[in-house]
Amino acid sequence: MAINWFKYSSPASFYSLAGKMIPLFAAAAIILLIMGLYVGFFVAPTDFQQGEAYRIIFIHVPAAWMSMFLYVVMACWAGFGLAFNTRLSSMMATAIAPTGAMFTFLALWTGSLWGKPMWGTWWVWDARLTSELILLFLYIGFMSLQAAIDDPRRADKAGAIIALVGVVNIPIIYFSVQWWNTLHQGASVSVNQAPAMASTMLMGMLIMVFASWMYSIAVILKRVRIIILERESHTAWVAELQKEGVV
Amino acid sequence: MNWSSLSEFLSMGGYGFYVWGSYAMTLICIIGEILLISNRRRTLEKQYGHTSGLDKKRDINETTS
Amino acid sequence: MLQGIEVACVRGDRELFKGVNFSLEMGGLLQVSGPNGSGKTSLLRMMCGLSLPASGEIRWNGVSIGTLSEEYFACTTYIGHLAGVKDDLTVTENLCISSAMAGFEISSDDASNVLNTIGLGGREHLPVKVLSQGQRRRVALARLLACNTTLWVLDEPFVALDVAAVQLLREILERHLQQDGMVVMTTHQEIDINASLITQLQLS
Amino acid sequence: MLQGIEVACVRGDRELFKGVNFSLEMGGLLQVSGPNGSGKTSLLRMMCGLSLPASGEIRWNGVSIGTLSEEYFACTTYIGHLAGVKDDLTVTENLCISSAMAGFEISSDDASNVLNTIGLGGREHLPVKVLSQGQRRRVALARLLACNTTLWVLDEPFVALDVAAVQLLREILERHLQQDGMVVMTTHQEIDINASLITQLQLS
Amino acid sequence: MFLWIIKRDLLLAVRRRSDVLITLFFFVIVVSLFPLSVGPEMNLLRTMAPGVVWVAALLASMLSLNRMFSSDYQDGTLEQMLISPQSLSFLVLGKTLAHWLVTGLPLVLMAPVLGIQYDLPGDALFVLVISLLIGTPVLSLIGAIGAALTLGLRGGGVLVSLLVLPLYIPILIFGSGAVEANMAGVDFAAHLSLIGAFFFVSLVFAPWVAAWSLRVSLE
Amino acid sequence: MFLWIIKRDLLLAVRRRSDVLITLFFFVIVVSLFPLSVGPEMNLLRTMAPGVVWVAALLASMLSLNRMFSSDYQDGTLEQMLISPQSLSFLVLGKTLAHWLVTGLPLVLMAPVLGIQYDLPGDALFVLVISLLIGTPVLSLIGAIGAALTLGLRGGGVLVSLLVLPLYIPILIFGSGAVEANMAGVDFAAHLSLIGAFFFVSLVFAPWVAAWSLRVSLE
Ligand code: HEM
Ligand SMILES: Nc1ncnc2c1ncn2[C@@H]1O[C@H](COP(=O)(O)OP(=O)(O)OP(=O)(O)O)[C@@H](O)[C@H]1O
Ligand SMILES: Nc1ncnc2c1ncn2[C@@H]1O[C@H](COP(=O)(O)OP(=O)(O)OP(=O)(O)O)[C@@H](O)[C@H]1O
Ligand SMILES: [Mg+2]
Ligand SMILES: [Mg+2]
Repeated sequence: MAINWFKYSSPASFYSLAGKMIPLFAAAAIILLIMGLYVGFFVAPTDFQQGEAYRIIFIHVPAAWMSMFLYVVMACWAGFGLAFNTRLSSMMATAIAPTGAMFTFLALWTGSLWGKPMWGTWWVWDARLTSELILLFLYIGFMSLQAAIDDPRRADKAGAIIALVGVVNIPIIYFSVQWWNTLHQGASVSVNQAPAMASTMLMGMLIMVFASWMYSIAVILKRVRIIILERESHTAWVAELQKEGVV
Repeated sequence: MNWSSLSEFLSMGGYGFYVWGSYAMTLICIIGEILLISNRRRTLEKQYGHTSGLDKKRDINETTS
Repeated sequence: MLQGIEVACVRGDRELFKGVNFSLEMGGLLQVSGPNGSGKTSLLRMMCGLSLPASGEIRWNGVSIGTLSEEYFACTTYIGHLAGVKDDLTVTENLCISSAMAGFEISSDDASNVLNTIGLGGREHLPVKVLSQGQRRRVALARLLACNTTLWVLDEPFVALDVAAVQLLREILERHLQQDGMVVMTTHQEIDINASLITQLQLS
Repeated sequence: MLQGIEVACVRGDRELFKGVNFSLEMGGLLQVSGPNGSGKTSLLRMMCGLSLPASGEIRWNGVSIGTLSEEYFACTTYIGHLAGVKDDLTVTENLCISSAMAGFEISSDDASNVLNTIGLGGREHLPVKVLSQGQRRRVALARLLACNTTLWVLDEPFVALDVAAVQLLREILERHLQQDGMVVMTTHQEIDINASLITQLQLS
Repeated sequence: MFLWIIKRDLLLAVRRRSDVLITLFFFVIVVSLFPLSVGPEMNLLRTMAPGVVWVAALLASMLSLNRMFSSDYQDGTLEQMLISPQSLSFLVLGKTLAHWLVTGLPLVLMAPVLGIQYDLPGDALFVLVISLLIGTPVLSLIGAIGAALTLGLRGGGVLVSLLVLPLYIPILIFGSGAVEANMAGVDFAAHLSLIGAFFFVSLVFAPWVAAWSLRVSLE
Repeated sequence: MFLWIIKRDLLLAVRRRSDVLITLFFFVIVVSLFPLSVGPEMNLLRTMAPGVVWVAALLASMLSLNRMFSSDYQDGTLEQMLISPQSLSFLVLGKTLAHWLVTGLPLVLMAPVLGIQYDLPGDALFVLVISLLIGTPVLSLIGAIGAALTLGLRGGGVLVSLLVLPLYIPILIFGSGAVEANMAGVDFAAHLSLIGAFFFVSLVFAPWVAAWSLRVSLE
């Protein structure tokens, strides 16, 4: 088994590689963030319909997109780990979940703060909103399951199963909720009918999306390094690191 | 430049609470996440300090067994 | 033939053992011994395919048991620390169902014979939950007599048994070994089993 | 002084024993023996007030234990088939909390001394669920050393222990008896305990 | 083997009749709690009815999930099943079927009575029963995965809810949707056939995934 | 002893953080299920809100009941408690308090967020929180009796519901009644003080009855 793991990726070499990459991504995240915020607040014009409230878009949309991307990425890593028994992939999945959950939470939070002035209510049971909420539950389910299991090998596999089942379920949930919703009167304003965006708005938004990517990668790498250390503490290379005082 | 004064910037055309509420929560989450991670790292390092002795003992056991 | 090749076991961040080799022929008894926590139970669970070795391999007639799975399970009986009996079913029901699940459907006559042999006669129709500790163990052990498997993997089978039952179980094991069966066993009690081929495996 | 007067036990529709009399002085050991299912566990549970005799009475210094209750509990330790340890707590936490609940708050130094004595040194901070069968029993037995009670009621205390631990427990029991403690015990293994005052109680 | 498992699980259920009754009463009580806490307006209640009955069915079936494997796990029987020479997926299918017979079917039979409490019209009752009849087996099948994954974890009873509830949502929506569509005079066949589709898909995949999860959990 | 019990139970909860979170998320999920199954109309939802939140709180607290004693029972710790030289009622009170801190309090803190999902106005939210704050300890106290009585019975998890639900009903009615009264512009203080009365009565009697039930269950 051990040979199999190492054939694909060895945590030891990944550990130092990740260590070198983190500053790069972090720097990119900070630069993009500053650029994005500058474009968002000082370049992009006031929206004629929504006034200044629309500036929430610069975090809302990146957060919403990241929440969904990260889930898919997480499920892929988890599935990969399950199929090929590569420890590192499973650790990646474990490391992604908290960040994904955070973005999901942010999408919900910023969405409701946006909804109050726009729709007059914090929350409606719209298809997109509902499936985002369920996504949060899926993340939390994944994390609690892994937290409840002490044996890392079992945690990896069990988490992978639930992540994969969840990823199959997301489109089902999305369409079922949409359908369910159309049977009744729709939400008073639909998210689909976003106002045609000024190009500077779009640019600000895209920059913020990239910033979120960079941030996520940096944070996830940092977390995965910790997880590697926690799990590999009995191996020779970690002991080596320890002696050198790197840890 | 959209803003003529700081207070105008802060009020966000009357939507200050919502806009800054969103950005503040984002900031809190990001800082919180980073703090949690570095905290986890620190506890791990502390643990290594403690267990390094134990690990050596175990290694000896393994070689003798 | 059951063979272990450089088997290692890691539990948590502790390596219990590594480089364990053993081989067990027909009619052979493998006694795994070692102090508490040395990894006997862990090794036995690997031998019956309930968990995977951290490294190394366990082979049955030359093939890794992971690949064999069902074929291998068909000729193994494992009795561990947990009795594997249902509290709410009666003694007979427990025996019939557990042997059926192991692939051996037995008639109720056979069942009552086996139960008589193992000293549970007269208690066939009691639910297991009212039995004493030793009687529960006997219900689990009755499966050895009811199922005609080759390899028996027994984790401390003598625990909670009284003197007569220990004696009885010893005879059962000896008979099984004479009939070319194989037994893997741990025990902390000193019990002499007469067999032509006894291998000791000491975990430290 | 612990005294049983014409104690009888009925389980279901079966009378396990009746007319059992015993008496146990300071420094005395009462060994309850008998085959599986003869009612040893049932008798021990009566002795510590967990269940009531069908007839007869158990007395502590002349007073029925039903009337004494808390006063009696304060000087008894019972360790039964169930270990009485929490899987999720660490070894040290288990020991500290279970002794605190028995009325003896111990410092963590004391706790680690006791755990070292009983052979769990180095495992103080593991959760009990990852321990082996024998190690779990040791966690339960550690309570004997941590609590300063007079009467120990032990149901098969030697089960699952390895040879060294059996020896250790024997010494612990002997020391307790020398210091005027009292022990009630069942076991199917033959273990010689040196004590000045041994009473055998045979249930059939 | 398949039959043996079903027979055994039913035997256990009969030995412990209260288990069956209890799931049923849980269902009844949850449904009956709502009028108490929402108030007695019949129109409001009628609108709520399909939703409430479906949520109650879902909760009732969910709460009995952790009994599906956990007692077998605790006394070591599950270990024996894993190393039995039979296909584990079949075994899981057998256990799931037994679970449904014991917990799902009684709910289906009880639903009309509860629907009447909420003043549902006759054909809505019929649709309710049909939707439950196809829907509850899906709940058991999906639930088997959750139950297998959370085996032996402390607090597993509630953890399993967390895992399976998001997966239950489509069924809930289409199940109660079918009844509401019927009450609104819209066609409800589409909803039912979607549940049917879920049923077949989960019948094929769920036992297999659950068997796999069991192996993972007992590793 | 009292403090030791609380300390121990909280320690166990911390060791198993997921337990606390899970009860909380169960609450959240149940509340969020209703809109899914009843439909997204805000007016309907607003009327249902107090009832739904209260029913969910009740279910969440009820489902964590069987964890109150059962793990202590299974591993023999409870036996040890029974023969410990301390007052059993106090011990039960300690365990109940720990249970509430772990399962009740988080629900109270979470309720406003869920109320917002149902578009409840601000002062109704406030009344909701107050009613839960007085009501959930009563649920834990009464629940202790049920948990003690059903100890060690198979299917106890659901049996306990059956026993305690009837006792929970008055609290449910007054709890959600308070919020509804507030939303209807009526005085709600009477409802709250009734729950307060329940609280004091159960604080005095429940630990004692539960202790007694424990003795009976372990006989
Ligand atoms: C809690 C409430 C909300 C949630 C959970 C939410 C969720 C989401 C999600 C998941 C997306 C990504 C969808 C996709 O790209 O397919 C999204 C995008 C978006 N949301 Fe929201 N949203 C909420 C409230 C709002 C509000 C109130 C507005 C504005 C009135 C809004 C405006 C947008 C816009 C403009 C996009 C980008 C649309 C696109 O890419 O096509 N959202 N939201
Ligand atoms: N997560 C973990 N961290 C550290 N040690 C662990 C962990 N999990 C298990 N162990 C150790 O693994 C060992 C398990 O051993 P096992 O149950 O196989 O012992 P055994 O030889 O059967 O002992 P016994 O004779 O007591 O039954 C124990 O020493 C236990 O302390
Ligand atoms: N309801 C019942 N009907 C018939 N017999 C019962 C019932 N309940 C218990 N018994 C019998 O009571 C006895 C219980 O004995 P107990 O557990 O005290 O035995 P023990 O001496 O401790 O045995 P062991 O050495 O196996 O632990 C068993 O023989 C059991 O069959
Ligand atoms: Mg063992
Ligand atoms: Mg006994």
